[in-house]
Amino acid sequence: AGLPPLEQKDRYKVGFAQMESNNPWRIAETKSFHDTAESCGWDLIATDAAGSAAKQVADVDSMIAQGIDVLFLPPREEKPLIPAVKKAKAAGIPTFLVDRSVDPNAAKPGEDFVAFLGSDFIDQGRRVAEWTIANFKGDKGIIVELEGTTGSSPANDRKKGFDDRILEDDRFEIVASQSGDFARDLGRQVMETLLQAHPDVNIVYAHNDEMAIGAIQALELAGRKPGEDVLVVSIDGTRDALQAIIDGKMGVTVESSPFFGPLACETMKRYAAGESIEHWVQVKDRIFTTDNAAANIDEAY
Amino acid sequence: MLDQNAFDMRKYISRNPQSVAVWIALFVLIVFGLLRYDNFGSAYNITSFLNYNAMFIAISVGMCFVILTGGIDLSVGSVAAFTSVVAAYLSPYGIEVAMPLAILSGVGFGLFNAVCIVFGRIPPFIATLATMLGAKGGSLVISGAQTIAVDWGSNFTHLGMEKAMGIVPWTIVLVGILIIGLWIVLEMTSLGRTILAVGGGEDASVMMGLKVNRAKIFAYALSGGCAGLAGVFLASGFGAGQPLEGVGWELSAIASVVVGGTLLTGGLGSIPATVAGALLLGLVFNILNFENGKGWISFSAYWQMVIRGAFLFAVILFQTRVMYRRPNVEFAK
Amino acid sequence: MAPLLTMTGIKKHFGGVPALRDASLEIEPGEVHALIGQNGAGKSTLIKILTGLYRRDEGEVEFAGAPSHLSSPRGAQSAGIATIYQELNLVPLRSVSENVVMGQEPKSFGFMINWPEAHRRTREILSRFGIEIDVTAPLGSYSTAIQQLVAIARAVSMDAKLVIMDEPTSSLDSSEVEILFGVVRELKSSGVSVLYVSHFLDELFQICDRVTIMRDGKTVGCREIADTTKLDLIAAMLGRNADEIEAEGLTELAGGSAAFDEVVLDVDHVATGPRLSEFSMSLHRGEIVGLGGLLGSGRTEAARSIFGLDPLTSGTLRLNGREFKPAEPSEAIRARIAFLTEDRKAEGIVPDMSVRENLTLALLPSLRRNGQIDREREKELVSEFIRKLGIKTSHMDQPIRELSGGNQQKVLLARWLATKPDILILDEPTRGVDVGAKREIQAIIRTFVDEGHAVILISSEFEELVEGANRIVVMHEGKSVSELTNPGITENALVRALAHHEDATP
Amino acid sequence: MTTVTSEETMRTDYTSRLKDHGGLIALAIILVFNILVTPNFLHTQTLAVNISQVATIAIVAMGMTLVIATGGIDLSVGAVMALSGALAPLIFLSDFGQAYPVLGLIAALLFPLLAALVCGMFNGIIVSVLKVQPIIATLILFISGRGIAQVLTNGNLQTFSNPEFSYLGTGKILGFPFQGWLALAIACLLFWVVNRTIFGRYLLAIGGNERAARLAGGPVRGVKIGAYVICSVLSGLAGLIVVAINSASDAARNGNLMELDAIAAAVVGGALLQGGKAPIFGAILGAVIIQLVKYTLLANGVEDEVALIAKAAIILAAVYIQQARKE
Ligand SMILES: Nc1ncnc2c1ncn2[C@@H]1O[C@H](COP(=O)(O)OP(=O)(O)OP(=O)(O)O)[C@@H](O)[C@H]1O
Ligand SMILES: Nc1ncnc2c1ncn2[C@@H]1O[C@H](COP(=O)(O)OP(=O)(O)OP(=O)(O)O)[C@@H](O)[C@H]1O
Ligand SMILES: [Mg+2]
Ligand SMILES: [Mg+2]
Repeated sequence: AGLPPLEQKDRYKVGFAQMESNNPWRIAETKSFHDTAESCGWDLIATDAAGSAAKQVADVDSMIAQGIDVLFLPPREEKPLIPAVKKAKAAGIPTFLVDRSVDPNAAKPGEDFVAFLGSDFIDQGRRVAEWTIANFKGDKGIIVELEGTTGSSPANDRKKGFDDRILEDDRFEIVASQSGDFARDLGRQVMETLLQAHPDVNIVYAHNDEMAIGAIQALELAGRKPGEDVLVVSIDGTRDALQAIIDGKMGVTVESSPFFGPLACETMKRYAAGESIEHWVQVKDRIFTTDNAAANIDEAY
Repeated sequence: MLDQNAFDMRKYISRNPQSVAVWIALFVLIVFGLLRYDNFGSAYNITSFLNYNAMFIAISVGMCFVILTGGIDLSVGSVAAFTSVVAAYLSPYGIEVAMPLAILSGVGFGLFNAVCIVFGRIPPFIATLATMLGAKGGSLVISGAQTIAVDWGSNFTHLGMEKAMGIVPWTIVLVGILIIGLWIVLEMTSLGRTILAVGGGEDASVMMGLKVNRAKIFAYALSGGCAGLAGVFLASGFGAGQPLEGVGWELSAIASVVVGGTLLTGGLGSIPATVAGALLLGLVFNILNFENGKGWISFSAYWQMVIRGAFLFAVILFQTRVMYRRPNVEFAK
Repeated sequence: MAPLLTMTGIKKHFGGVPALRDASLEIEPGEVHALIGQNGAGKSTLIKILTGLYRRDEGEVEFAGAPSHLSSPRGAQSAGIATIYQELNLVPLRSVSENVVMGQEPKSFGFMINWPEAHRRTREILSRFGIEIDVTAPLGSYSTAIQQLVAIARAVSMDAKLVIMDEPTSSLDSSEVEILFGVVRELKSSGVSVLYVSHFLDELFQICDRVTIMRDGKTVGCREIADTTKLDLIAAMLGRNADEIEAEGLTELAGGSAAFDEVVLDVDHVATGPRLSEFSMSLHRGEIVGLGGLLGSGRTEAARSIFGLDPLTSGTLRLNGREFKPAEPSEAIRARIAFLTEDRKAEGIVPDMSVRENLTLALLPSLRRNGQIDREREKELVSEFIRKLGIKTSHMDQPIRELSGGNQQKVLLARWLATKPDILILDEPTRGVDVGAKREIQAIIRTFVDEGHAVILISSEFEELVEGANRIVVMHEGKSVSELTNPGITENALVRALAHHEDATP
Repeated sequence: MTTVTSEETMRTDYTSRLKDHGGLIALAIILVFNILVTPNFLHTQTLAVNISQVATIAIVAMGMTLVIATGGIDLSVGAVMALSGALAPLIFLSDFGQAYPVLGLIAALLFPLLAALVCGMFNGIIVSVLKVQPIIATLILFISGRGIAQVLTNGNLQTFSNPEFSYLGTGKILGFPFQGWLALAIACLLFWVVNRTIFGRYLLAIGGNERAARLAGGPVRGVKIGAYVICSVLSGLAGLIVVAINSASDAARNGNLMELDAIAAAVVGGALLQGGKAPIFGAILGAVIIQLVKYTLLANGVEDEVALIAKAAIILAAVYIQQARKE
């Protein structure tokens, strides 16, 4: 069966089923949808699943019951959100997945949902690795990796992308890889501990900027000089991270933009107009270094 | 209320003022929803609401038994996550294999709790807290920290996604059977009465020569089994074993039980009222989602937390103040 | 005939402290056997060993002709031993029926409890005790006396070979005691043995065949009741010579009939709810006023109303002429009122705290020095009271739960005496206290009033009331209905006063 | 359980003494293990790191110990941390705070603690006046307290640079973290309160037998409210410390899951959940054990999921030893 069509009208009842709001990135993303609502003619119903994939499905259910026209869904997990996608389709609601996707073996773009708008977490990790390989000056890179929430897909993917690429180069060794739960405070605590156990570390790779900032604090508290004797690299592109890059404490952060509102609006309008949408509307993630951090800090979140 | 010759409403109310409160609150909330929102009473909303909340009802009634013995089970959420992974792995063998074995794995955690509590004399709060951590670690280990896809080809997902005779979701049917079964166990069997007696006074129950240990072991095993069933629903209804699910489920189950009028110290409580408590707390989420759809005020996630807390507060106030106090019973510590 | 039960050479230590040194006990089939001894002699401990609640360190137990190694009350029950423990051991939250039938519920289909049958059976058993109550109501909604009777009913209904009663009458009044005796005789005539522990020696002469006496964890004798006297028993319990004791004389403490003129407390038509609807009395300096009544007559509620535990719904209290409206016990305590509760376990002791901490609990505000507790003075006070009241404790920092019931009671009495109250309300002050200690407590009370204070005494023991009180206010169904004054206070008069009102209301 | 289990008080002196120090023995084992296995464990910096990390758990656990002593429990500690942590930067980053830095700093320390105090009052009143069971009573703020913090900050992370304020989390005295000294001072104070003052005596009496305490004139409500207030204020303080170390306040994460760590620490330290015991230094010991376990597993590269299982096992073992001692 084909995708449910979307008629062209002035106002749409739009559902946005956010998965959680416990980090700046998610908050920025939700805000971006709210900000877009007015200009795009949306009556936005935004729910929050508080980190539970099951509740996210229930939220989608309640939006289906309310008769939304379009669904934007950042699926908390690859597989558990498939029922939500299928139910929306069964109810004749076109769905756009945002920032994460679902298992392509079970639900297919262009068939079960219209398209996936977002970037590629594995690629983000890989790009950090490539930048590090190119820019690391020493002979031996001793890496501590701060993972995101154990078991979450960005953590798994960013680890895979980075580890696979960096270990191709035998200058590098990952001596410790522990979860900092995507949080600044935990990132700091974990870094403090790992620094004691591995004093010779000279590269820190964090799965997000928050943990990277925490790691920088830990390094400074321990009397190290982040940016000079330890290279800190990470993903997201937050304001604090760009500031750290400007201050010379951090090497690179690969952008992972949360501002999906405008892209969502544009893609939906194209779909309503009958255009066929590419299965993966890829977001062009920039890469922030000393070269461009100062220029971009004002628009960072 | 089954333990009376004839059902006497006045007596029931005066002895169970707290359970009455939950029914009233539930009724009020439903009427509010029906009047205020379109489609709130639609078949789609009702069935999907019940289908989702079947998991919480299952763990709440299991929790109710544990609380009735005067204990507590903090491990239910993690155990449900664990069993969802087990069920997902077993899904290719079909529901008839995956469900019993997954539930059994939940019972295993329950038994572990029981052993720590009954024989190791570890306070329930701590024993089940440890199991909560252990089960979470365990589910991450066996799943390799990934969600585990179920086999869509077998009949496993029918349980969570299809309806009996096309009307009632299978989960509801199962949970209904569970509720009735446990209600009978609690009200009509000596095991159930022993559980109540143990919660009402453990020393006294020992001195009365009751099978205290058996009652406690049963309660924890049951709670584990109910969490196991919730895990099966989770895997079957969402198509995946989810090691990260279940966070905070124990607290919502405890809240359901208490809102249903069960004493946390044990010895007094009811299964139907617990179910009402679970529905009541679930309904708050559903209503908040509908309220968002009104567009009148779009609650941010934070406001939702504040409102949920305030609502719990209101229900508790209602329970303690508006309805009369406790039945006239001197509480032994 | 072979004895039903023989216990020999039983030893038991609690954390190094011996509770039983060498106890033995022998019970014949179909006899009513008394077990007596001072507080802390080890009676309850011996019983708990018999029923498997405690494990013995040494000794032999033989029951019904076979060596017995019971390890749980459950095992004891199925072996044919039914027990009423000293501390109430029922579940107040659950219904009366459940408390009676639990463990042997009538079933239908083999697994479903047949509730109608259970209720019927419970009513039937209770009717033997003259109790007609709603058996579906929670047990805790009934008075201690009814709860005690329910516990007895449960034990009696168990088809046991041996029924153990550890101080069953401590919360019963005389009419209920009579009912109980009837039941004990019935048991006996059907061949059931009864082990009967009591501090009321008079009772033993009414129903027991033989008596075993314990002292300091040892069995010191076993006599035929017919061949002994009360004095003998007391002497044996105390380990002293009978003549000596007689010489000292257990002097009667009959209150004088002096004129009391200074009113310290005036209670005027006070009500706190359905259980206390109209209560009036006055209390004078130097006077002991007894509250007489049957169970549930509202005596405890009357005391609670004065102590600020239940808010008054109407009426007034006047203390030394001034209106007094305590909202909390702490206010009553500040006004120099003290209240010794009848429920030692639930409202009296803090079990895990030491004797010292329990004793000074009501006194803390006056022990404050430099923002903290004056520990020196605390210790002094405590040792003083331990000495004065003869409290048997290994040291003042022993947890109070390890003391025997009677000694716990003394600690609680000391708690209140230490606050130097003007008015002391005593609710069943000698419940569970041995004869010696009882006399001591009564003497303490007497000294206390002689010092110019006043006492309100609630007791279900008519003897105690009649001997102790200068005046008795008779209560009935939450109302104070009449008053007996000296010289008109006799047991007969009291019984008549109670019976009068009992008949007057259907 | 007293009557049924006191049986077991009967033990040889040797084993009972061993169990009296169960917590210390557990600590010793962990220390020896670390000295043998963990790289660079014997290093003052390691000590400093651990002290700085344990301080917040210890501070909250001490407050929790008081609440547990009354027979209660406080699930809202994490939420209160978030709330007070969110308020501080709001205050010193406000116009007022910028205009009068000193006043702003003082206000930024006082107001959050005041807010925490109000939370404690709220918990205490619901528990003691409305007689709601503590888990549920404190569940209210557990759910909504963090929500309030996020509403106040609009969910945003607040970052700042304020060295004076950050002293709370990064300052050092004699080479050791300021918050460690703070925790020690609080411990001494609370130890005195519990063991020497009337409040402390009533606290234990209420946990031991509330009705008896009331009949003996104990100000039951006041003391219970006091315990919850102290617990909340200490949580508020811990929230400020976390914010101070990070130079950032994250209402979503500050104090997340703290209630579990604090309860576990209190119980491992010898608190009885049914009330009546308030081992203050036990709480610190419990916090130290939990911290060291965390440190050991992290430093030795144990995976997160396995670490959870190990943590569970160690909590069980420590409490088992403690528990056996009780009876
Ligand atoms: N659980 C216990 N732990 C420690 N000591 C105990 C315990 N139970 C009893 N004892 C001690 O054992 C001794 C005997 O106590 P027991 O209760 O058997 O006395 P009793 O004869 O029943 O006295 P009473 O007439 O006051 O009830 C007492 O000294 C008491 O302190
Ligand atoms: N008819 C009744 N129904 C329910 N509860 C009762 C009844 N009578 C008494 N009680 C309860 O029993 C307790 C003791 O009763 P009360 O104080 O009225 O009698 P009392 O004369 O002091 O009796 P006691 O001799 O047992 O102390 C009270 O706390 C009350 O709640
Ligand atoms: Mg005794
Ligand atoms: Mg009374």
